[in-house]
Amino acid sequence: MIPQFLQERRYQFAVLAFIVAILLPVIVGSNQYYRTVLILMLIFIIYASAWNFLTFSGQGSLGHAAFFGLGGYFSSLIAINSGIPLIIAVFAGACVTAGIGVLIGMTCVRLREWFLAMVTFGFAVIIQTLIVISQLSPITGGWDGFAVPKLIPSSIPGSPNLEYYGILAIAVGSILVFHLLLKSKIGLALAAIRENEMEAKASGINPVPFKLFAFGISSFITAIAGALEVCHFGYISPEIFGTDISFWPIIYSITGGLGTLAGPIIGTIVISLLWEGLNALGFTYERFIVIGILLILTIIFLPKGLVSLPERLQYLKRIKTGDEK
Amino acid sequence: TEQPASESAESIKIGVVASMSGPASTTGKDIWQSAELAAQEINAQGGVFVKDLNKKIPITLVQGDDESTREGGIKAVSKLITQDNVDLLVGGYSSAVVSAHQSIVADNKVPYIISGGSSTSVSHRDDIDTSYMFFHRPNTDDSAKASILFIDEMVRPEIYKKFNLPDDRPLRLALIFQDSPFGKGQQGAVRNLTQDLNLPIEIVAEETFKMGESDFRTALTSVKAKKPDIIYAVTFLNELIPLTQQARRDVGLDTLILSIENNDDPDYYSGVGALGDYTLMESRFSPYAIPKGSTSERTKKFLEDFQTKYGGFAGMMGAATYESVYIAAKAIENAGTVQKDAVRKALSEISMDHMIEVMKDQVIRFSPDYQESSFDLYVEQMKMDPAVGEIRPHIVWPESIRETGFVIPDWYQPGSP
Amino acid sequence: MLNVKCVSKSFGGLQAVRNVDMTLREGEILGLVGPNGAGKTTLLNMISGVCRPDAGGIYFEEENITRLTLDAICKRGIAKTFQHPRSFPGLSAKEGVLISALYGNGHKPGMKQAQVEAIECLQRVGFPDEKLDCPLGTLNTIDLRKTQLARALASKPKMLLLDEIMTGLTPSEGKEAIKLIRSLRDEGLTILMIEHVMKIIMEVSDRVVVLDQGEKIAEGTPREVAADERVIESYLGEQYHFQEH
Amino acid sequence: MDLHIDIITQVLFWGLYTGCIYILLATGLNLIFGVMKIVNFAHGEFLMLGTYITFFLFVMSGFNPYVLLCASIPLLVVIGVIVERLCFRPILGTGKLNEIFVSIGLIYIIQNLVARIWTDEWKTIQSPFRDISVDLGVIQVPLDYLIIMAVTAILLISLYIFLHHTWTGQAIRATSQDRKGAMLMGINVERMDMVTFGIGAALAGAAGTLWAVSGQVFNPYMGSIPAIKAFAIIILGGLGSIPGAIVGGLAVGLVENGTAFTLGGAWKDAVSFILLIIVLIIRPTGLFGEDSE
Amino acid sequence: MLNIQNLTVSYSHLQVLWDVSLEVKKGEIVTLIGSNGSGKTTLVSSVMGFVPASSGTITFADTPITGLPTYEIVHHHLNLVPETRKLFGKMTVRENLMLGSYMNHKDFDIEYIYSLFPILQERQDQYAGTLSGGEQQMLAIGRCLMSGPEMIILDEPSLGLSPKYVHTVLDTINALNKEGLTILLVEQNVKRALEISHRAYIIENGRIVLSGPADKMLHDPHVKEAYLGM
Ligand SMILES: Nc1ncnc2c1ncn2[C@@H]1O[C@H](COP(=O)(O)OP(=O)(O)OP(=O)(O)O)[C@@H](O)[C@H]1O
Ligand SMILES: Nc1ncnc2c1ncn2[C@@H]1O[C@H](COP(=O)(O)OP(=O)(O)OP(=O)(O)O)[C@@H](O)[C@H]1O
Ligand SMILES: [Mg+2]
Ligand SMILES: [Mg+2]
Repeated sequence: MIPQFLQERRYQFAVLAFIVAILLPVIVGSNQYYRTVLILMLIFIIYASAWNFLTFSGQGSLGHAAFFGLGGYFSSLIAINSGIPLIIAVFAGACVTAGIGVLIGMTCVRLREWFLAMVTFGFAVIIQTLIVISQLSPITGGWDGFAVPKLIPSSIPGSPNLEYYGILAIAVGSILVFHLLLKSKIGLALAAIRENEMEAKASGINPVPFKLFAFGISSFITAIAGALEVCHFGYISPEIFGTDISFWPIIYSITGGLGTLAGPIIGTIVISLLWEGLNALGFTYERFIVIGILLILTIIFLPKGLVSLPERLQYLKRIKTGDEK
Repeated sequence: TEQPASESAESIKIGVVASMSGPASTTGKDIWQSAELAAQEINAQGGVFVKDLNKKIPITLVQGDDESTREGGIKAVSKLITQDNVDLLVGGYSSAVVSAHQSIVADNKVPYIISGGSSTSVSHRDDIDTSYMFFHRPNTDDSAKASILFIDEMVRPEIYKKFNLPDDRPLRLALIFQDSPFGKGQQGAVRNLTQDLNLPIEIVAEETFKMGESDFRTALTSVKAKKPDIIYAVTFLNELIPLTQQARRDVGLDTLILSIENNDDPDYYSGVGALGDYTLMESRFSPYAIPKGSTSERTKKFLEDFQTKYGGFAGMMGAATYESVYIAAKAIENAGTVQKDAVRKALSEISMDHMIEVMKDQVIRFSPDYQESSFDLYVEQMKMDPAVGEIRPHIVWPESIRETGFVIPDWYQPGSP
Repeated sequence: MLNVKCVSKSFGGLQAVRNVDMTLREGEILGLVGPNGAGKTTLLNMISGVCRPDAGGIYFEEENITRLTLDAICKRGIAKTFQHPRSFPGLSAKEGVLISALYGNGHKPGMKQAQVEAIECLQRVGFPDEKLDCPLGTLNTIDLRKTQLARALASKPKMLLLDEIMTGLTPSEGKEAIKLIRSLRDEGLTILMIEHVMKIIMEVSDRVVVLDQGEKIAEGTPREVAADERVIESYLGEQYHFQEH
Repeated sequence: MDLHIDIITQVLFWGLYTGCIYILLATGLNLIFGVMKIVNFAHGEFLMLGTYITFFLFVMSGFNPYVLLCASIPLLVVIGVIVERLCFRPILGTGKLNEIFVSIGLIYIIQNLVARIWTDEWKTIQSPFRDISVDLGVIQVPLDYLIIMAVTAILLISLYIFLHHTWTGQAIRATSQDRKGAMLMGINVERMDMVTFGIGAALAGAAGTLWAVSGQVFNPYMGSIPAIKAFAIIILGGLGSIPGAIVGGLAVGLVENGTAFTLGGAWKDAVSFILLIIVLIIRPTGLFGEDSE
Repeated sequence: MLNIQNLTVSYSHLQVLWDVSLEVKKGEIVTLIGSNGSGKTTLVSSVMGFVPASSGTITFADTPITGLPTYEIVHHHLNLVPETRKLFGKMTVRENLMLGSYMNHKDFDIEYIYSLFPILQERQDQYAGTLSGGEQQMLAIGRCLMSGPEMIILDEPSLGLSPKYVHTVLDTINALNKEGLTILLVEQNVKRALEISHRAYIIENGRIVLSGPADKMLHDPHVKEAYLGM
């Protein structure tokens, strides 16, 4: 018997995607390049989804690298200094980051649009500066950074597969969390705040805790993604706070489709593959030019992102046949 | 520019990790082109003799673009290792990028001759197996040591003599350095060395600036307020040019500026103009100052060949990568096989004549502890060359290879008190 | 039940509300009228917490709610509709009301229960069933007003603040609305409503307060107010005479 | 350390100079925001193009680079207009910060196009007046900086005169205050968008020329940081307010150099944002910003 | 002079106007009456090119103006005093008036405007945003007249005005019409509007439901019940 929810098209896609994701290591085999690309893709799917989640509450961030990087730093510092298992340290680090996320959120709840965008951007710069100041460098390693244990030590047999499945599990887990949150009454409240804050208040919703909650969850999951990345690299350095790290989730989410769960996933996959494809063809600067053009074209012609492409094509087809009638 | 995968037995595949895009791409191109030049030269001789196959086989280079980012680096290296099945890796530049892909190299046990990553935090790592990594570059301590020794052995006596300063007065050194692993590494090294060697040098100013900065006026004003005898500037080329100009012209710092090897580039000589007159530079490879001795012929040829092929000057990173390809060839020849552990062993035992950069004891070999090679570093002083209308470097230190004497310019003012 | 004590509010140089006192007794319908820009909406906004008065105090069931925010006041049982409803353009009508059922006054129903309540409220105000899933952004003003009222009801309020919810209704729709408001009052709700259409005000209100240029110029039963000189002069116009039914 | 008056004056002077570049960028950015209600995050790319145009014309013609303002300004107007038409007009009024996302795309395109065409090596030019210094009593400063400050002042004054005393300027101000109202005056607001964007780009281009003349190096990626700062400045000064841009630009220029002097250059970027956050905590709409809604 | 034929207008999915036809002859005052949200503002916005029409044609002085951008319509000497006034709040009264003559690039009529509304002359150096509601309305009308229109549309000019100002404004409108200006008046102050106008249209839920001479309208039972509250 097929469960009820599987009869819906999008769930069928989700399950199919999940099965493909499980099978991929088998198909890819021991090719470390594909595996690296896949792992980075998963990490950025988590990251982009977390960024995107914040937009569900009507807030946009230009400085999510702050949380990505702090997640990496806190998790690895906790793991190294306390000796607790890495995977627990990852979550512990994410909790600390979420705390900071909420603090940052508190300065942001009153701000809107450009103001919010700039303040979040500023926090990424400030946090990077703080990480490397000499007073903290005995802990953070300053600009040198420090080595981080691997998620799964390479001594364990089958560690690459374990790492992949571990990250896949976290990715699926976080997307499920987002899905459930959005379907719950919290998701409804976030939607209300995004759509019309005044009306939301009139419905008895106090926007502040919800906005902070969104900041907290988003920075929590972002921090996990950051921790996973540095564990994969085996090293962390302040470059993790770079502007490009803040911009990628935005590019992924916008191209895929802002404000949809599938958007960041599809965006990350499509852009990453395109990126690697252009790389394989030997393009360097042109890659950025292509991504830039794609981004602008998406915003202008496909404001709901690639996820809306089938719908849009159908619509265009309808218009065309309608004209012929 | 990926070459078609040929039978692995028919060619030696060397992966070149270089930043072909992103902020470090200028250096990346230098690395790639020099590697190409070396491979062509070797292939023109028929390739590398491999005893296992009992014949000479050519080298194929595969480019791995690290995009100047950590993510790009790890993808490029894993691609080189598993997709292109390279026998050996050369290149690598930014410490942050290298540190992020070191572990994948360690896991796969591929020999990697790294010409960048000058921070000791990269070469002295103990959390991963670095036995396959060989560092063909002076680390931050090495270059800082050369600079400090030069200051102590040459600058100090000359200034003190000329201005009749009391011998017990410590020399006033101002540091101005990039806020990055590179800059901080030098800062730490200078501090430690003056202490460890117990040198009569006082660090009177430590100013930082952001990577890519072009406005040093305030930092220099602050330095000026501390009245130094000499400034040690740890910068990238794009920073050194405005720094020098602003120091001399805008802030009116009548003092000497000593900079560091990675700035030894024709663009410095043309870009800084007359304001670069008398500036000093710690170096190991220069487009214009070729140290006398056993390397000079090959250096000239390398520069000429590079110029003919690519139209322009090879840089320091290029030179090291060029040598790295030769080191790789030599190691494979010594090992008699492309098997990675054998090549690793050969590399760790290698001892070959130095080529275009002057090495310690005139041989290229890797230290047993951290597998780093040792360079003989030197210091140049810039003098205006009326014939070309640009400044030109002249080696002034160490004694063994100096071309001219170190000169204190007329306008020089020692610091006080 | 509600006491408004001497509140004032100005925007920049403009004094929108000036020293207004007003009382609402439990279970009554109070009509608030006045010319455009008289400060009616502003007064309602201050009661509901959209904005704070510059001076004066507002007390609901003996509690000082002057400084409370909109959501906190909603939780205490005052629900309001907006004069220019924009609502949640991207959400469906059902969701819009559901939110209020979930987060409104005190009680915390489960999702299922809240959904049932939301649909009940929408049906009660005569919202067409077939539009339940339409995005609010695509509804016309009248349907939007209905969702506003449904939203207000769904929060289980003790008191309703209605800002021109009946403008634009045809006379027959207006009659339905009057019936609805009366039945709400009969259930024990206290209602404060702004309306321009005199006929409606006269018919449903127990008492009427008249504002002009931010000041209260009259208060009393509809009849008394309609006969007031100042009201006739500034609001109804010389020509207007209240007619008996 | 004893602080001498000349040292302090000099730091202030550098702050003023830095402020000039920021003011030119931020004024343009705010002008565009006023009229179109968008923030062009890719504004730094116009600065960069300004430096490159100056560089190439200088190398080709050997003219005094200050004269090249006459070239960089009109060329940037053209580029600005093209960018406005192709990238920003289609998304005007679609909201949701779309323009920032478009700008991110633009940044990638312009930077890498320039890198593709002219390589991404650092470039620099020399001012013909580089050897001339002026004695200001307390301090000695190269003539170039005085010229740069004068040019900035002249540009700002011209802008003021243009905005207040010409029909087009009045129309631009009208459009920024009420778009529909302006349409009813018979003003072609889309043309005003174009003109404003052109002027904004031109101011950035002029800043580019001044940047190059003052001997600062540049490469295709040099625009990002000044642009971000300019963005921070207009947020700090108040969106749409030109006095805000000027005050904000000076404040950031001075604070930045003051910090570099006291805390060190590593804090230079962070401190502008700390300033921004402090201002926004106190006034969520910036120094000169109006309370919206 | 203004001729609207079968105009249909929608905001994305929401249709607001259905097949609206309306005519204003030269020299007339025509009043458009309708309750809140019935589509009056949408109708005039569509005429002025703010909102695109889905179908239907609009001609002004025998020139089709459907789909033209606003500024071109204004150049045909048709202008609007919008419901929200749309003044330039941070410019002085004088600057606002000057901008009114942006098209002709001369400030020929400024004295004429001051003679119509003397209070504006008193306030000429004050920012428009600081004027009282009534003064703002006068400024909006004055600014509109500065463009030298042959016809103007006034969208609820008495909105937010105290009764005193309502009189002034409506009297001025009447006077302007006597001087030859054609006027389309949107008003909620139905009684006064009908008294000064020649003809009227009634719009309900986006459809014209009734039209005819103004005096007849005043006595129409439906109008009486729905709009005069009798
Ligand atoms: N947020 C605001 N900022 C500035 N002025 C405001 C604001 N809100 C209202 N006003 C002004 O306050 C005055 C009173 O407005 P209010 O909306 O309360 O009037 P009202 O009596 O509800 O009128 P209407 O019958 O037209 O709805 C008006 O002059 C209005 O312009
Ligand atoms: N920009 C818009 N987007 C979507 N719907 C709109 C928009 N503007 C108006 N509407 C809707 O169109 C309908 C007609 O509005 P319009 O403003 O034309 O009415 P009106 O008759 O002028 O009302 P009022 O008397 O309040 O001025 C209303 O249902 C309104 O909600
Ligand atoms: Mg109101
Ligand atoms: Mg209207």
